[in-house]
Amino acid sequence: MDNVSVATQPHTHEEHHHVSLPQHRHHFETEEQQREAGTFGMWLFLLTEIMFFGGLFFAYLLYRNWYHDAFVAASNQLSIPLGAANTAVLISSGFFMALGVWAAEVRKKGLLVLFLVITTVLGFIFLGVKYVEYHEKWEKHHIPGAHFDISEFVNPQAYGLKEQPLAPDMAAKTQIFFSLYFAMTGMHALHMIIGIGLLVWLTWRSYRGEFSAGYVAPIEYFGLYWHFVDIVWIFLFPLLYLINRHPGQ
Amino acid sequence: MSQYHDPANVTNPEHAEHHIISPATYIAVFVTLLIFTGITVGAAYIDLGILNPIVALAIACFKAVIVILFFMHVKYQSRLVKLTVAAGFFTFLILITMTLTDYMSRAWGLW
Amino acid sequence: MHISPVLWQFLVKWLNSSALFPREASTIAPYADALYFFLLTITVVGLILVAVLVFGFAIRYRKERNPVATQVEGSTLLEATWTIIPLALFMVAWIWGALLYFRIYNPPTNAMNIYVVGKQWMWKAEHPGGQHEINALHVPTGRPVQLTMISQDVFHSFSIPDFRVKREVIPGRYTTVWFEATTPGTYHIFCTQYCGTNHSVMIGDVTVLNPEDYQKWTQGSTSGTSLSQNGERLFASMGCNSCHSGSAAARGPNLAGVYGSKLQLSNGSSVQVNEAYLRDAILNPSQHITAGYAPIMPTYQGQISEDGLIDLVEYIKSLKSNYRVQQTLTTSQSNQAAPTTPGTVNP
Amino acid sequence: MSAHTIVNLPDQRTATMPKRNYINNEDGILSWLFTGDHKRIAMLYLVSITFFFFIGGAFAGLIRLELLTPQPDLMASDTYNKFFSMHGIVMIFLFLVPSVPAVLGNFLIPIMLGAKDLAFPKINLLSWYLYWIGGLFTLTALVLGGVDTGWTFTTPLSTHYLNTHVVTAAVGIFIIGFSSIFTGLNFIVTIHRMRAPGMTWFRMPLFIWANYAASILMVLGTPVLAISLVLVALERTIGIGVFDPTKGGDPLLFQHLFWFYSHPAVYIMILPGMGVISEVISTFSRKRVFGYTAVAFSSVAIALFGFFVWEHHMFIMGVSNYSALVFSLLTMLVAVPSAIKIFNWAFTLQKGSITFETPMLYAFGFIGLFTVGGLTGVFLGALGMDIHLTETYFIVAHFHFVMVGGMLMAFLAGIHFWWPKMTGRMYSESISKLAAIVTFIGFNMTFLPQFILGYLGMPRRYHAYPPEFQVLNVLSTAGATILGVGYMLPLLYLGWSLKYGAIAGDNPWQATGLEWQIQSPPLTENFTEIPVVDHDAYDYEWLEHKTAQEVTTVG
Ligand code: HEA
Ligand code: HEA
Ligand code: HEC
Ligand code: CUA
Ligand SMILES: [Cu+2]
Repeated sequence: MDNVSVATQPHTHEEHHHVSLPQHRHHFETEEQQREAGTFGMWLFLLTEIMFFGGLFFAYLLYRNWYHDAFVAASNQLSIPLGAANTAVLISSGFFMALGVWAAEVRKKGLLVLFLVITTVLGFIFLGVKYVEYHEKWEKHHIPGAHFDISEFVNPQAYGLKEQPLAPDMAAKTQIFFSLYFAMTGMHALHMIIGIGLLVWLTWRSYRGEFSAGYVAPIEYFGLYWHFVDIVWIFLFPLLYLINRHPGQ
Repeated sequence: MSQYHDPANVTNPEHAEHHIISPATYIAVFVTLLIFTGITVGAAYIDLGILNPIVALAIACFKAVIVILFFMHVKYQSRLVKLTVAAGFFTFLILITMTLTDYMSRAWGLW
Repeated sequence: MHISPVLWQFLVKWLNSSALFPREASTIAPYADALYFFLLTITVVGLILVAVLVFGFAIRYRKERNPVATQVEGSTLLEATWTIIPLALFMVAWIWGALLYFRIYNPPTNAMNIYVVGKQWMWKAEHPGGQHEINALHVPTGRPVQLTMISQDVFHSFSIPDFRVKREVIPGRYTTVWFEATTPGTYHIFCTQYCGTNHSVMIGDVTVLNPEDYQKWTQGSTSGTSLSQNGERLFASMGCNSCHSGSAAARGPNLAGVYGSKLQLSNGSSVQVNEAYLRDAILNPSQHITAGYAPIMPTYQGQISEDGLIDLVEYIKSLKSNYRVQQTLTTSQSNQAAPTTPGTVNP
Repeated sequence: MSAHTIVNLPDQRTATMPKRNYINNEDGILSWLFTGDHKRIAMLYLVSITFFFFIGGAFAGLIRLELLTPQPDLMASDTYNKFFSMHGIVMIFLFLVPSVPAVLGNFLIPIMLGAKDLAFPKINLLSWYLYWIGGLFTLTALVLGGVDTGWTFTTPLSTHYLNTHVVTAAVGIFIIGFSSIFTGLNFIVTIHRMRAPGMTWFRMPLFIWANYAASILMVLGTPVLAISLVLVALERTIGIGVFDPTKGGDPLLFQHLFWFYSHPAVYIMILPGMGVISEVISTFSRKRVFGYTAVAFSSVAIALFGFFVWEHHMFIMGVSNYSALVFSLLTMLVAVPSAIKIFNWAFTLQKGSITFETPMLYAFGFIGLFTVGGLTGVFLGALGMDIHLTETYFIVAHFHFVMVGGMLMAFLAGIHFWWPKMTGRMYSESISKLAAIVTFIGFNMTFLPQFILGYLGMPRRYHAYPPEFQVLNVLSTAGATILGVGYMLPLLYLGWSLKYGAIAGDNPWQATGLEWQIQSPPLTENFTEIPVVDHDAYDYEWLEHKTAQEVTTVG
């Protein structure tokens, strides 16, 4: 029994003539189809990321409204220069990633590798700064849990801060801010770490010349991911660092 | 019927040509992003009252949009991808607004 | 719902005597059952309709009788019919359900209040007169009873099936439900929200007494001090009266008559003071600062148990004047049973 | 076999299995474990979910056994609590969610679309591994001593008051969630990108539409479950306090996030089943599905509206009453598309030429039981009624009607329908019909009494109950035994058929889908040449024409 009995026409994809590259998977009819499927799939994956962070953003929105004063005071503990610098670092990293995609598209192997390396280095810088910030929180007892200490918020003068003191019950809510701070930046950092891992791998493959002969899909998809991680930070930065920078006015 | 000569069955609204964005565009976007980062930091130090978070979020949204459009190539993608992106943010909005119906109206009455 | 009263009586009797239907022991129960029968009718009619269509067609058009199928595309008219009719029925269910919901969760103003504290795994009922009960609740017939409930640990749910009422008991927040019992007897109390190991033994009995018996019961089982008396003692021993002394120079606002009033807050909004507000004002004072006062009141989070909070709330509710506050101020740590507060009503 | 069926098996004396097919294409266990073939992955899933179904079923059996008497006699309370928790977790996350999509969807979607595989075969295989990693975590939690949170993980119970293996189970579900996300993602991309020439959206079988709608829910809903479980795990491990009322967090926020996934999840659990029913009803009445577009769009409508109703699981939990009003209204709206589907299926039968093979019996069962289950859902959606019914056995009955009476019946309908395609063998029709009838009877005996129990007020998740509820509970336990037997039967005769079943041939049901036009079991690449589709779904005239032509050319 022949296994295709649907009205088949002698097939016509020769007319379209796509070069058959080694990375072309058998079940795709054309290279074009494969590429578009990949982009679309990557975007769907990013949708899940939106919803994943979405839950955290909602929690943030809710508690920010409930415990506004605590959020302001706690947020003022974060360092804007570090945050802003890190934003710039991440944006630059995204920029070089975009250039990397371009370099792959125009088949310039040297540039591609260079850009990916810069992207990776910037990613590491970002994480380094993040480490510095986390470490500061640790020393100040701002890590939620047993060692959390609210005295800085109840009695800011004693710590040389110009903040308004918070009533103890409100000050206790700063812990929620820091919980969300760590949950959100932590999830973000986790995405960065995964991203850097992938970057190293892609850099090595680029160095071997895999992506400078017209096959750019992995670079492109990874670019989407990396930019998405940027976008999350673009929102995290103002929400966490810049809530209210003029205490007492 | 059009689909006959299209082996990939890439019907039009789902299909877009591959488009290479020039580095010049990237640089322009990059500079814009940096400038707006500066603006958002600056704006945080000015007391705008209720407008502070709104301005900050507006700037963040703007930055996100240009990243999506240019760095992520959505401007040059098929309508399908554009719709997909929109659907993601739409669902996120459902999550927020529908949950807020609870939190916002809890204070209204006795309950 | 207008069912012929005779028919209704008959139906109720039949159902009550069979174990397939719960007793109707509160004024709410008939309303709930009416909706139930409406929905049941929709279900049965809907099911019969679907069954008739499916089996009717299956028999009429089985292969033996109809060897060749006739292709039909569909029909907009039919689609519209079976969109609109169920939609209309569901809308009725929605409105009816909503009316019932607001009836059950909207206590009448003259309801007597009983506090219920849920914890793993028991129910504690506290009557304003000071009667405490564990896994039991005594209520009179013919009087709306409001339950103000809170949990000390996890979510519980207070359910009296024969009254058709149920409400989640939540940590950190008062919830309320009300009923008016109609028939003396004992009925189950269940904890219906899964709350850990002994969830299924977190049960009890509500005993409905007629007013005279209830009167006897309240007198027979009082612990000696009412909730507000306990509250008064706490008020003094926690040092509340040092700020809420009622004098014009006091650092804290005068609490007499604050219950039920509308407070102006410093952030411009205003609130109606109810039990939940009072509780929150003690635990999270800085979240709603009364206009004209500084946020100096300390938080009592973690220092007072839910029972203590209930006592305090009852006490503040009972304050109609400053007389008692000033009394306690002079007697200071009053260990002796305080004299009855003027204005405290015995249930 | 009666003369009035449409079963059309080849002459068994000469019939042979196709020499080359996806099953014998490669040999060895490794060729299965590293396969990229969607059909093989589907079979891997079939075995896996069957395994977990019987684990979940064993828990159900033990639950029912304990409930035979009002006293807590068979096991300790903790044990009982762990049993229903594991029963719920295993049945939902490890059985029902992946059942139709990951088995039948995986097998059939590419073929029905005329594609050689799903868009991302490796990701498909990855999904299966993630499923198993998650499953192993769940089993580990079970072996280490179980979890007793219930499948709903309600905070603060799950975060602060239990010292069982909550984190392990949460990690397991988190991972299974990603398996489900990747399956959904793969389906969406495949449906958008891999349709054969001529396979326009409105020529797709309704099974595809239904799975498409369910996939959207998987992709957009599951991550929210993931984040809520992450927060629960963080709360337990480092105490971050987002859901902790003593720290100022709101425990209801957890429920909002949980049900934001878990309500859509119930539609993940029913939509693919509805797709199966469309195929089966159409095939055995030899008629195009009545109102094809209405059925297709109602799937999408259910998916869309499904995102707007989650709060109906929280009506008495202390949510704002005004918002409850809105969610109740939306719940009523989401029920309408299901009604539309039921009536469209009923009218598909009209003027058909109906036969009653096993899949059709299961489909009839589905229609009846889902109607009851769905309409009792409307009871729960009506605010005031929900107060009395919530957290009682009425809920238990409701969701078993929709999930077991609905989806499980649909799954069995689908398995029986596509079994000949998947294995190339036919099972015995008479015993399978018997199984269908036994399950139907057993099912009603088990779960109908629970509606009454629920209205009487018997709370769910109760290890012991007041003695007056015993009669109905005994009935229910007896029913569950029959049901259990009913579910064992297919395992036996389907297993038997693998070796001894009659050779099925390409198209034993004379069905129209593309999957029936290729050999059974299919080739690894499905189609040697990509088909060009020039007819609508369920076009029986086209099929007749085609068959006639084949006869003339062959003859
Ligand atoms: C497959 C799974 C599935 C499906 C499809 C549904 C479908 C529906 N469910 Fe259900 N539900 C669950 C699984 C499911 N549910 C589970 C697991 C729970 C409990 C979770 C837990 O707490 O553990 C639950 C709980 C649950 C609740 C919460 C109860 C509570 O906790 O208090 C509610 C409340 O509204 C509800 C409502 C509905 C409604 C309105 C539908 C609708 O979609 C149904 C629509 C269908 C129909 C309406 C039938 C067809 C209609 C007709 C044939 C028309 C008849 C004709 C006429 C009227 C003329 N469900
Ligand atoms: C897909 C979903 C699914 C399926 C198929 C089932 C199938 C069954 N379920 Fe379950 N059930 C749930 C999903 C499901 N359930 C969920 C989500 C809950 C809520 C959990 C919670 O509260 O957190 C629940 C809760 C639940 C309860 C309530 C427990 C409680 O609240 O205290 C009960 C009680 O009767 C029950 C019974 C059954 C029965 C009898 C079956 C039968 O259909 C099963 C029949 C199958 C078999 C019996 C297996 C085959 C036979 C064998 C393997 C032989 C060995 C068997 C024995 C030891 C007898 N289930
Ligand atoms: C250090 C002073 C101080 C102490 C001690 C104190 N309060 Fe207050 N309380 C205040 C002030 C000031 C306000 C008004 C500002 C505010 O709302 O926080 C207030 C407000 C309140 C209110 C809100 C009602 C209103 O009219 O504003 C309640 C109720 C209350 N207190 C109860 C108590 C109870 C009960 C205690 C003891 C357990 C207590 N207070 C102890 C100072 C105090
Ligand atoms: Cu308390 Cu269940
Ligand atoms: Cu639901």
